[in-house]
Amino acid sequence: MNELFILMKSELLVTGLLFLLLFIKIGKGIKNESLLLIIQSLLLVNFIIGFFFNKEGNLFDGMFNTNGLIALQKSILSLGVYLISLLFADWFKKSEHMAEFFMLMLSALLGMFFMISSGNLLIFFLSLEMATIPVAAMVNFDLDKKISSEAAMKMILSSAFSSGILLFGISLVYGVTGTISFAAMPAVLDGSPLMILAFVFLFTAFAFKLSIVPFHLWTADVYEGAPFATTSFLSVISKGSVAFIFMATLYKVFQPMQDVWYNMIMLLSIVTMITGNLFALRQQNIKRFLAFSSIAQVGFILVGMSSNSPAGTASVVYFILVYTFSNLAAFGVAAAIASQTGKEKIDDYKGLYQNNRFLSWVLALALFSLAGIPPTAGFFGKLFLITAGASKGNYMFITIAALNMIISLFYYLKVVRAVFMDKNDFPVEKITIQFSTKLALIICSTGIVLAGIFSWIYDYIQALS
Amino acid sequence: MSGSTIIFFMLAAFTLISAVMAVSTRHIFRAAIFLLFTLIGVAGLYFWMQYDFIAAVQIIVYVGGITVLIIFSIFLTQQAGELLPKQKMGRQIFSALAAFCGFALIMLQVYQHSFNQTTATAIEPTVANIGNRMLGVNEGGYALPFEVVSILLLAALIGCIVIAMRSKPVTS
Amino acid sequence: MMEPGLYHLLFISGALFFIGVFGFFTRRNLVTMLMSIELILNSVNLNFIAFNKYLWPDKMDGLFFAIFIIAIAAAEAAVAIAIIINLYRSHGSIDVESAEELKN
Amino acid sequence: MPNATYIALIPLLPLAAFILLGIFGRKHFKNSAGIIGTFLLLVSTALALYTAYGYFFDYGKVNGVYQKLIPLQYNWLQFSPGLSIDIGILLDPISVMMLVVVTFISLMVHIYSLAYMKGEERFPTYYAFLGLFTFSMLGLVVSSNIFQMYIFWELVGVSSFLLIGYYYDRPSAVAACKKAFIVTRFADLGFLIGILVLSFYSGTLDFNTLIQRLTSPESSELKTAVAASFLGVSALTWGVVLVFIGGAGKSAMLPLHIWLPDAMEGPTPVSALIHAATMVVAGVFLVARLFPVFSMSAPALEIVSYVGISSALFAAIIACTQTDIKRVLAYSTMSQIGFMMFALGVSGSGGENGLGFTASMFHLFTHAMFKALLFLGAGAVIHFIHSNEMKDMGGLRKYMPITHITFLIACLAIAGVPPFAGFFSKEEILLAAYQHNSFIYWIALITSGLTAFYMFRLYFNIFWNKEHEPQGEHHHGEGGFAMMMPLLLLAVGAAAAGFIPFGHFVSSDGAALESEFHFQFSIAPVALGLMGIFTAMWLYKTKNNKPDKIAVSLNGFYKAAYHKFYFDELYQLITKKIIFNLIGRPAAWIDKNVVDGFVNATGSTTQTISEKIKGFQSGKVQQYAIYFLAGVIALAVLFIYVWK
Repeated sequence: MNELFILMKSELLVTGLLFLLLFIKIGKGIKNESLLLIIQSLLLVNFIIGFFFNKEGNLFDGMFNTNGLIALQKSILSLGVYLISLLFADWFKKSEHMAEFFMLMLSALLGMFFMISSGNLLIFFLSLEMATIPVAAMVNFDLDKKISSEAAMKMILSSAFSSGILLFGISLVYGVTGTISFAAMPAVLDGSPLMILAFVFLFTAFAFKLSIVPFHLWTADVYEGAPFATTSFLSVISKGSVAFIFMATLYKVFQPMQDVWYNMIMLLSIVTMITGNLFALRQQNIKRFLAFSSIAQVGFILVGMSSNSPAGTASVVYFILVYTFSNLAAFGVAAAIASQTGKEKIDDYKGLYQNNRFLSWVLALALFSLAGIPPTAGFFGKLFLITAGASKGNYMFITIAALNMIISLFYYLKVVRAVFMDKNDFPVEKITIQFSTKLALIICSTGIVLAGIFSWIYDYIQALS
Repeated sequence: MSGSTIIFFMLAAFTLISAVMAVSTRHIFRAAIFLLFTLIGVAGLYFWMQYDFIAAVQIIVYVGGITVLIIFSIFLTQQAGELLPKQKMGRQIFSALAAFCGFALIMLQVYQHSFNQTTATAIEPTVANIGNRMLGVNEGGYALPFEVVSILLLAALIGCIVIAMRSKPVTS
Repeated sequence: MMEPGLYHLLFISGALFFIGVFGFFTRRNLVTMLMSIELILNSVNLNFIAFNKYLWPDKMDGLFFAIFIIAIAAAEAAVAIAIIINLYRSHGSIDVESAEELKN
Repeated sequence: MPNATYIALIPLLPLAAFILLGIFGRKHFKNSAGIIGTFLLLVSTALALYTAYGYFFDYGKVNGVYQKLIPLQYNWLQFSPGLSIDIGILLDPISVMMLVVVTFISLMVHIYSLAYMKGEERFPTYYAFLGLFTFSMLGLVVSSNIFQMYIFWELVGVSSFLLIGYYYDRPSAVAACKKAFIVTRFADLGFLIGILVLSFYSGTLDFNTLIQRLTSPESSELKTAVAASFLGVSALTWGVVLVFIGGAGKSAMLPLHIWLPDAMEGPTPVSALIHAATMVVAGVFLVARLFPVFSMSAPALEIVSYVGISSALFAAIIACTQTDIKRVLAYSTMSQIGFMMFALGVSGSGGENGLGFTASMFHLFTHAMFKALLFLGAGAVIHFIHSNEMKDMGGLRKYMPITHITFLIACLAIAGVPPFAGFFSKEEILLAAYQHNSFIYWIALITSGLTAFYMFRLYFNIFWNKEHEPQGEHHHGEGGFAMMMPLLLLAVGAAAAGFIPFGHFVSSDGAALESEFHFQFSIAPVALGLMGIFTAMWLYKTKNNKPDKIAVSLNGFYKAAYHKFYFDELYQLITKKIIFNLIGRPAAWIDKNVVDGFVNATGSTTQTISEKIKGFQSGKVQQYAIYFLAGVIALAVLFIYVWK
């Protein structure tokens, strides 16, 4: 029994937090400000505990697995959630249902934890739903905005459709192999056409959650309509967690079918990068812009994932860590501007530098990192992905990926240019930033700079993978 | 042809025809009722396979829960007697084509596949067996998913309450 | 005609699945779209039970999967209906084409 | 052994300047930023000279051969047991020479800018960027690991981007820095893939190991790299050619040179730094660094030499026609870098064969001196006249005597008149070309005659020609001591650097190379050079209409050259043609005259395509689901039936 508490410590802790919040909410009488402070400190504790008492093992007849790498992945997600709680303080304090928002976010996080640890298709499916359904509700949290409910509708319907396809795939896998356990599966995968069909069905559920083209169409609409806190949760935490389990599934469970999935990933990675870039070029709304840029980033993650090696695992985990910092910083700046001025258009960002030096620099740093310009960590992240992908010797693929990296420069630089160089008669006025937001932006910027320079971070990830 | 076979084909026909009606009728109430019939038909198929427990769950949760929920939401959002809007013809044809292609592909693969089969002794799907496994933590136990689902339902509940409980009027 | 068995059930579930998919593509009312989703989930359940009965009766994985799918379907339907009702209140309609503001 | 701390301080001091001035400059060092930056660089220069002295005269030479020393190595990222990215310092003759060149030129620029940039609003930022630029270049030259070099290579790109775009309120400066950045990044992509290919076959990223594994005839790595082929060319050749593309981009070789002339938008001292010692020579340095590997692949060397010679000739012809003095100098840089490149291309490795290598490095060294001098001199002239155009100048010899004399020395040096520095290095290059490939030799000879002509055209137009008419405004003279001192120091260098027995220090295999003088051999280049000078004198010394007449009689050719051989236009034409066929809407494109055609056209193509495909994102959730299902079916069919 003791082992259960150690192996499932993150899950139990998050569940505990969830119920604590529930009781606080029922008890009432706490102001948003103090409640937010409590939540932030609890999330920090949650993040820190992720680094202690890590042990390898499994529970419930292999339904639940954990090891050092999985614990690290959970820590990255916890860090992201902690940063979100800091970044959007302004919006949280105004929100009527802050406690509920965090409850939903924590249950989604719990779902992601179970998903990363899952050792069986059933628990995987349940936790995937658990990481989706509360998020759909979170999308609807700008209750007095029409686009918010439209986005929530699109999200819940698309994801329900996608789970339908996923379930059909799982049922076929079950029919062909007779097992739903990840551990038993590689031995019984036969690579028959029906199995490939089932695999494609299964694959598209991951593709849907990761916004791989052509399963990405919901992404931009939902990102635009959702509140910033939800958007950043979706684009960072949700994507990260699915990328982790996707990689684990491909490498461990579908290892015997690697020829099939390598080609599939290569094809979709190319399509995804190109489409993401093309759409990002023409966006005016900052959220849509970041949505498409994150689609292009996912194309890159697939490059590293295609390598099917420990180096691939390490590069993907490292990239997601860097991506967490960069994307959250970008969303944080955009949210700070939007919450005080209501401006979400890139044209409105012209001349931002005149009145908001700090925000401009953080945004520039984040965008440079997303564009993969050295010496930011984003450069190293992309570099490791490419190096890992190149180990397969498919240089055509790598060249296309690298070319896309350059195309992406166009639109990232476009925003940076708007911020620093373009003239604007009515630039965004001086924005007062909440202390906690500032703290989170500083953490993100530091992360962007230091994660590239401190080689031990990558070494640590590599040692685990 | 044995009686069991006849029952099977009747159930199958009943289910599929109701399903087709449920997605094609332009009266929303009729659609809901046909959905109900489909669900009952599926429950009938479970009975036919002698999976009584799942058939019962199907009837209780689906027929008693989800369909009622759907009918309630129809009450809340629809003026009675109004016909559902028609979809564009192009979309209808294209959708039918896509669905048919998918169906053909799957059936082709399924019929070409020779499924493996277990040789071990079967476990009877009795309520006792199901109950023991549902809360078991050892091999073949499903305690963990059970707990996960319970938290998921809690989260769904919270989400529903917040969204449905809106106080301020919509601004834009 | 032979004794009904696995392949017949798979045919029914496949047909049910794509009837649901067709409904999801063509129905403009959000509630009816949700009904189509329920059809899809039911077809999957049928698959699981059929596989469990005819191929792998030694364990009850398929059966339990079906039970949990029903639970998930309920949760999903509840949240979806909450969202639809909220959409109805803000848009005054539950036609899917009334909510197409987010695009491009 | 050398002391690693001193050597590490050479790049780190400019970095310190960058950090100090970048963070605190605007508040605390508003006026003293220049002094601080210059002082730190002075220390760094002293250390570089000390290191060079130690290396060349004390510990560097063992049994008559200069060793490759690694005084510092820090294991930074370990990919796998054999493959790691290290941060280290590699000392060999070329890196030590580059240390001296970079610090010295940068110091001159620092001192010069004290006066030149005085009163600029972002003065501390300017010095911070200069520090970063110097740091990146120094880090590049001492890199012990090909990957470390790549990182610094990118940093050089970023810092040049910052410096070229220093006047960020000028739209042309913004366009220029964007162009420079994006064009060089396209080239860097080649470098990166080249690194991946080379490291894949050699299994290492460390320069010494990589060179050793890919050059010793019995190594298995070399055999696999030569045996593996792609499109009929061996992997080794692919690797080095891709690396060369990176070098060609930074060094502005044909056809990746389009960024260089526009890069003049930066402050003039920055141009001096970019052209003389840092960015553009990085490409030459890269080829020189990997030269042993290049010399294993004959086709690669051939590419290097032909790209080099064609850039040299092409740029020299264009330079004859430009009227903006900074542009003339920019094209002359491109031409001279072309000389260095083809000198490497015609060289062999080891012993007497390595003459081209030595000559190339020698030319890099002397060129740094006189090119920095030319740019700083031009800066003084521009400072005085407030214009870049030749037509606004003339008769300045009386008003700016020091600038005049130093500029003349630099012109004589670049024209290859004995006994100035350029004569010696150019002669070695020509000799190497003569021994190897007579076709290249003849072209190079013609180019060196052209060089003399366009340089003296510049010289006479600035300092002679018509009389200068002071326009009433008060003249601040030539600029103070801070501006003249670098000119004088560099003039000494440009005059005397040729007498250094360069072959004793730098050669392809570390052993001393005796350079011989062939009196008869130098007759032809010197005569051609003098001929160029006298032609320029005849045409431009006094105001007359001879040039116009010639221009008229050579109308077509002159015009073509004036428009840079329609190169930008060609780029546009090609891209437009492609877009044509793709989209089929020709009319809208034809009259749109975009200056930086290639970059913009690519941008607008993607823009157009992205406009076309927006229909996918229709906002209709059912349509999304249809695409979803279509994707599922397509993937399934593809992988079940087609792509097994």
